[in-house]
Amino acid sequence: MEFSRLGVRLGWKTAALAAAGFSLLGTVPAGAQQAAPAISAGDTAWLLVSAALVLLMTPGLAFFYAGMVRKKNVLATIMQSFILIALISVQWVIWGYSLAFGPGKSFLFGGLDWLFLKHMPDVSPLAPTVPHYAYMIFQAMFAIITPALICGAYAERLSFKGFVVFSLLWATFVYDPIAHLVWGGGYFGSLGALDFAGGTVVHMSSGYSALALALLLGKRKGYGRENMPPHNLTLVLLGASLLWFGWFGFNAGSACAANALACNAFVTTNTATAMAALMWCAIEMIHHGKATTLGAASGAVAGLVAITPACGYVDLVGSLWIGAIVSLLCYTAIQVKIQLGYDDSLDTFGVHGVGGTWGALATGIWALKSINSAGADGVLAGNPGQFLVQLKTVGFTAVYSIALTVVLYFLVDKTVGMRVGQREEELGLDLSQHGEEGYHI
Amino acid sequence: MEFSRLGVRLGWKTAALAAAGFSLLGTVPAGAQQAAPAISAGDTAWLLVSAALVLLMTPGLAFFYAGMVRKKNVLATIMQSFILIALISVQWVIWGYSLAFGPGKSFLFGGLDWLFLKHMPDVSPLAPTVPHYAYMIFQAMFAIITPALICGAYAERLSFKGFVVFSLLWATFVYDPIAHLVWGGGYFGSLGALDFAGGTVVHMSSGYSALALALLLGKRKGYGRENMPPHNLTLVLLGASLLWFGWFGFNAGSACAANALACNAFVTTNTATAMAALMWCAIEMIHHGKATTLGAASGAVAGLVAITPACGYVDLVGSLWIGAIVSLLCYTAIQVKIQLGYDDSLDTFGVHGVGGTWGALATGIWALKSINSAGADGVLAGNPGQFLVQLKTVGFTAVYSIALTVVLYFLVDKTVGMRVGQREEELGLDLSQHGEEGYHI
Amino acid sequence: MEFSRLGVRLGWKTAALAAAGFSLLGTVPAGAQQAAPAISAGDTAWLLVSAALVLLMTPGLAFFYAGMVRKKNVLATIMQSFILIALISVQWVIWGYSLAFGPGKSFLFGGLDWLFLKHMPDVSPLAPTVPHYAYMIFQAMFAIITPALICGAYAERLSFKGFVVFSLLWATFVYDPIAHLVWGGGYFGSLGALDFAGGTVVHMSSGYSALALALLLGKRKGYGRENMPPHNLTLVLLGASLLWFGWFGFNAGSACAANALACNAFVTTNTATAMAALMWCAIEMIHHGKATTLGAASGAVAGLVAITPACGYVDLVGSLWIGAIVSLLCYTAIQVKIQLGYDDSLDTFGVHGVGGTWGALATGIWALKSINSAGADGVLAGNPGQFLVQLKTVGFTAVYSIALTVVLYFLVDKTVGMRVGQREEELGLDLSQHGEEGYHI
Amino acid sequence: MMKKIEAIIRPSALRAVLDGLKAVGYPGVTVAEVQGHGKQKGITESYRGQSVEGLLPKLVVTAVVGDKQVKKVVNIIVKTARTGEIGDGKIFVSPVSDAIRIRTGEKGEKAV
Amino acid sequence: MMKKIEAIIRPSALRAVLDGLKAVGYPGVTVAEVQGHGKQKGITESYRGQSVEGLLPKLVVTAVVGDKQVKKVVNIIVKTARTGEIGDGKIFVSPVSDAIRIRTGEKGEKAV
Amino acid sequence: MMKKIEAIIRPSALRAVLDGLKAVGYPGVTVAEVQGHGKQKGITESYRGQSVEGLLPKLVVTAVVGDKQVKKVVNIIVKTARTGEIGDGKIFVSPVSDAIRIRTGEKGEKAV
Ligand SMILES: Nc1ncnc2c1ncn2[C@@H]1O[C@H](COP(=O)(O)OP(=O)(O)O)[C@@H](O)[C@H]1O
Ligand SMILES: Nc1ncnc2c1ncn2[C@@H]1O[C@H](COP(=O)(O)OP(=O)(O)O)[C@@H](O)[C@H]1O
Ligand SMILES: Nc1ncnc2c1ncn2[C@@H]1O[C@H](COP(=O)(O)OP(=O)(O)O)[C@@H](O)[C@H]1O
Repeated sequence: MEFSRLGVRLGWKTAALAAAGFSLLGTVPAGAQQAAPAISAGDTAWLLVSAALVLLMTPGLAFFYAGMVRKKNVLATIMQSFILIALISVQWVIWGYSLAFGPGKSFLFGGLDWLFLKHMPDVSPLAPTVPHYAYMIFQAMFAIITPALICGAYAERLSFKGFVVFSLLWATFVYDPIAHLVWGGGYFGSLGALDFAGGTVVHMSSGYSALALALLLGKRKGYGRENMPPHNLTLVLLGASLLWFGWFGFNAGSACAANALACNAFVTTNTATAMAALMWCAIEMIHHGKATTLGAASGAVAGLVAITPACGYVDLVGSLWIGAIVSLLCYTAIQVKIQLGYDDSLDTFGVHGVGGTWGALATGIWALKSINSAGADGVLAGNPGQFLVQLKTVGFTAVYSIALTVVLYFLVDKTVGMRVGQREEELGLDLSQHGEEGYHI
Repeated sequence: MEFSRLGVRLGWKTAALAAAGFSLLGTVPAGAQQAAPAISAGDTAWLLVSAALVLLMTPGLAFFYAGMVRKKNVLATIMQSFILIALISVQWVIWGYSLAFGPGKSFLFGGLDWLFLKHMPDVSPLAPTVPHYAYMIFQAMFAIITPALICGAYAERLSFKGFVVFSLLWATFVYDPIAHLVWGGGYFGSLGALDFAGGTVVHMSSGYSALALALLLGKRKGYGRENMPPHNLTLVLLGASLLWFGWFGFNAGSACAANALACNAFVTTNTATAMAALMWCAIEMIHHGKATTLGAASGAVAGLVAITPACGYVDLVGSLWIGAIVSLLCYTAIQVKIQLGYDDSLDTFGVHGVGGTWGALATGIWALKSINSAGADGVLAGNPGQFLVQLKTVGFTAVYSIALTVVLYFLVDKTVGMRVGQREEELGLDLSQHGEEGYHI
Repeated sequence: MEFSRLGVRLGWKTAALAAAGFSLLGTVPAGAQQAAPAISAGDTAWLLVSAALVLLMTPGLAFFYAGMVRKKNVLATIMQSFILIALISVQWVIWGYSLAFGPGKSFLFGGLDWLFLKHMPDVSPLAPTVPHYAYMIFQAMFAIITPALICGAYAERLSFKGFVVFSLLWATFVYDPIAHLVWGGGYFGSLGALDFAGGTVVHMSSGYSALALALLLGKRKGYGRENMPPHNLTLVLLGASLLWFGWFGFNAGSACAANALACNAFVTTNTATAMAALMWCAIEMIHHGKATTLGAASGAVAGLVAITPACGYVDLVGSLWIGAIVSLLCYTAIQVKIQLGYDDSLDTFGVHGVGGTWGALATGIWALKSINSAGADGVLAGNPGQFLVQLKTVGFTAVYSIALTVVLYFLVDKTVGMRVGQREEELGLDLSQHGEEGYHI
Repeated sequence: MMKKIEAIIRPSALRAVLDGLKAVGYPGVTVAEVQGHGKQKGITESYRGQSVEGLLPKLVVTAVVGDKQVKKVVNIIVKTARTGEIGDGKIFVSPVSDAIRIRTGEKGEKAV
Repeated sequence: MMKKIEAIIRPSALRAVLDGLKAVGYPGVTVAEVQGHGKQKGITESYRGQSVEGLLPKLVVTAVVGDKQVKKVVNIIVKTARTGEIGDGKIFVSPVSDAIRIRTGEKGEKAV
Repeated sequence: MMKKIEAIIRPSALRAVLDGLKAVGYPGVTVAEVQGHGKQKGITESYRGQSVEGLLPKLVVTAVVGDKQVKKVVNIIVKTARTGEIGDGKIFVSPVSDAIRIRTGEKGEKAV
């Protein structure tokens, strides 16, 4: 258990040294009873399955989002997620993994030593009991879904070309650096920031970028005047179900081993998610008199988001609180959005931005060293300092994501163009961007 | 292999003692070659994956059922399953697991020692090679899907509030006790009742409760006069496919280890399911001249139900028979229902009640100690006594489930109300209960 | 790693001998550090999960295909895949596995010793660290999906009865022999043909049979005159997503162990798939000005097909090339089909035939012994001989599949009949073959 | 001369209406799914707190019949589709100047 | 004056009908999915042994044209939609009193 | 006497048209999903390189009103559905000889 997120606690370089030490000197870090941990088939099986589960989350997200848009944009919405699986899979093995996790001294990037996965050691110190390829491909799936999350903010109005170029740049200049800083041996990791499976790296980075994009792009044509109800809620529920299923790989897989820590992450993930779904429904009951299916699904996703950074550091009770509170925060954020009138179409900021922020801070509140000795205690266990570390990471992630998104937006908008024309938007992206229709007579 | 369902054979207390003995005294039970089994990463990986697979079954069930109802009830039907994931996930970690598997002396319940999962030993004697949390969360998924199965009986006419209250009570007063009695160290477990993955605990309990509810609630408005064909059979087939997929976790996961017993359960599960699907189609061919897609899916689910209690005790040939016969029984039961004219809308009793009963009895016929040394021989291996044990368990489960369901029905009906009003039913539950529609222009 | 596809390299009999040697004589093959490898829980967990993943591919294929047909044939198309899961699951345990992998001396078949899985050793030399049942059921899933792939060629016009009889014969007389020849200890395996997860056995056999059937059956009524756009592309994308997800079990599972080779297969699979999806979109952009969602999905499937035989033998760079080129070949093949005017309705030949051939040959180009010591070097590593071996296997598979398909076609056509009547085709197979409709008001 | 009878009914009334028509010898009907709004207000739906006014699902059953049969057909529909609650729907009758059976080319009343 | 031509056709005939109409200069059409029942009986479906009488899927192609064009348009539809088998469908012609082009507000025959 | 007003509009105009009608007291409407083709050509779609000419999704809003209200209703629809771009759609007005409220059996103009 102690090895799983070692890098997070000790910084990548220390961890690398320690790992090297295993084989060269035979020294053992505190808490380890054995020399260099051998490759474990059980851990490898778990990490490969987890990688497959996380891969499935992106189509899950595609359906979750696609069900919410109007019929004329169903394919374009699916396509945004689907093509990102392809695009980032290639980006990651060519340069992304090297930038995020490769060795190097720069602040933002790991370096270019591992381009095309060359020169990689057989095992990563961040996952010492599995082949390096397993850890690399597991991380690839995180790199894929993160830009896909943003799709919710610009749904129904982004040009396909603009989307592709923007996403590639965003993955390289926003995701890879933040992953490096928190997980890959960078500053926030060394600082002791706790982010078990991506509250800041995944959900805040995408959530705050989504907010910036929603504001920069402006509202959808007809927003506020037309009805824009979800065109197919069975698709939304299918997506939410695949997300819940896949998220076990995301969170419990982040233990990088099939051990007690993974089990803890699995249980806290499920509990917070359940609690958040119940809370969202309860809030709706009070607010509107009726609990909705979309609300249950939204609450579940909010719960999954919030527990993501915390799942390997908090206990059951922590997960109940984190789940209960996140729905209150996200639901409120969405109502505020409706008041303010900006168009974060499918609430990427409202759910991932707000939920990710809450999760990252909540980790600083409920974390327990007794759950994860490689972690730290949080406020409730008498360590308020951890909350400050979390706050720093949260602040940096928000500011960096927004700033870079603004830059990239203008860059892409001036070159290939970001938003489609009025007629294309009216026609729908399926026809205008892809020359297809979702459903035929 | 011998450890996996140890508790079932020896009773929980004996197993606990034995397990304690492993570490304290170093004694070994017959058949075990080693001292206290260590946590195995391979087994843990398998159980966590199985838990995730079983989780996915509940959305699978949601789609299976939702495709069968009329369009105006599609969301409400999905919601019933989906919200149960949330509701029972929370119920289980707070009190359900403790009631079902906790230590205690009462007949129906394990006790309250493990409320909020406190005071649990690190490892359960029922799954000695994985962390206790893994076994607990695996069992949680069973507790979730069981009340969800009942949804088929009251589809298209139950009030959401009534449903939530009823389900929570049912989980606590029907599921938890039966799980305790059969698996958690209770009477039928000690008696030697064989139920590998839930023929009585899951399928009979839900199936007989479904029958009671169908009779108590009465027919859907228009039943018999209106056509009520499945509104979307692709959804039904999606659901059936996810069920088949997830059921490998349900059944083979119940070995609680990635061992030869799990492989046996996997193979018998697949074989019985396949055989049942073929048989259902064959019966339809004879009866109507055409095999249907809904029939193939229904047969597959019937096969999955029937093999559930047996999969870890019978061999390949047993599974072929169990699968072949279950379709005959369930198909007949459904035709009888049509004759009798009561409205078990989506045939929860016809499939889970009848199939579960058959599976439980068939286990007493085809069980082989050579497949599972912790099990017993059945009638065909010369041990008719086992059939009597099965019969007792079957009888108790049916009577207890029906009796408690009747009580809970009246309790909830008099307080929050069970059935929606005529207008709400006509309007559809999606609009009347949730203020949503599944599909929009 | 060295054991995983041992049989492929050494021929089944040698492998069996070697495996026997482990326990009898204690001898060790080069590269193995230990005596008879014990059953590994980690490897077993991985193979069981992989089997479940591959099972899910067949429903995935069902939705992929069903979304592409017209509404009136949606169920029949799903049914073809779904009922094959049932049919071949039973065929495989009764005689299929024995024919393909059983011991025996005939050229085409393994023999009948393992009918009903009797007399099987506890462990297969082809997967020495897992129970034999795990390997058997993993292979069953391959036997299921292969005939299901052919459905794309005869979609919307085959009679259900003809389909069932043809498929059963095809599985027995085409699939089982080819599996035997390449994997089960037969001629091409001994020759050193490399087919990690089924480029020839699965994709070429089905692809070339599909071509033959498309020509023998003739065009769909109205083909060329009517529009026949995909009736529901969300279903197609759901199918493609499940295929991508499940294919990790197909390819990485074929390592039969959770080891570094499995990780390599996982990564090359994902990379080639991603590359192929991108390439297909790029080609469409150039050809039509727009990338389509169907194109991205088709490219992904083409990539999955092409990397299948290669994934455990080539490195990352090889996978990038294999993926990039396959889309070019398949896209061209489909355009040629449109020109020639025959009706391979959903392009089984265009994708699986062409892509499978390319993958098998590409394996002979990019294979590296450094990736898999049980494999061989390919052309680029200075071993052009391997290409010839691949060519022989490819040639045999194509010719054998076509020849047997022609024979079986006439056999079935003269007896039960293959193609439905004109009126039934006009009415749609859902109503005419199954008496059902996919969607109801 | 002929008339087109378009009955906007509740989905749940379809079977009864069709059976009623068939019983008196008018099997020729065309049914379409529509949504509507009348005295029976649509219901307010809510998606993440954003309200949407929904229409209610209805079916339109269309039958073209000879002038003399109009009354009979309308009566049957009224009888089979009525529940007495708001939302039962409307029947509109409108003139049809010609009818052609595509299969045979027959025209006029014998084509319906 | 204008007429509304509503052709209930087999889904498989759509392309041919549309192409036929376009070839003679009538691109303005509206197509709706419906289900129907005529001489061609619906088929009996069966779900878990429970029988349901199904309707058959059809399309309604609607074109509003000037009175003088009615014959030509009807003939084209008959020609392109006919297979000669039961189920080919019907064409109904009915009077239209006015037509308005929303974009320009133009009225009457020049609006169609 | 009554008229049937059938407005073929863009899906995006639905809310505005319905609100417009309601504001002046015509809540009774029926909406159907259709596809169409007019001055605004359908777009060419491409599936694996095979081209298909697509129709564009439209909605038909049908309201039956008394003769005297026709002008007013048409004007409201024109106003609320117009964007000025090709594809705004058409309104067709046709005679209705009778209307029946199923719930009450009322006939004629008071039934609409
Ligand atoms: N004037 C109208 N024009 C077109 N459709 C109408 C009109 N009035 C009612 N409808 C249709 O009839 C349906 C039922 O109308 P409603 O007024 O609820 O019935 P009731 O006669 O019971 O008051 C509506 O949903 C709508 O589709
Ligand atoms: N009198 C009618 N009123 C409305 N629709 C009709 C009528 N008669 C036929 N139809 C429609 O036309 C379709 C084809 O009719 P059918 O009688 O099968 O054709 P055929 O002219 O070949 O006998 C039916 O499915 C139905 O939708
Ligand atoms: N003559 C017609 N008959 C039936 N429907 C028509 C006719 N002309 C147009 N339509 C319908 O109106 C829609 C809009 O027509 P279009 O010509 O694009 O509008 P406009 O040119 O007035 O902006 C079409 O998609 C079609 O559904």
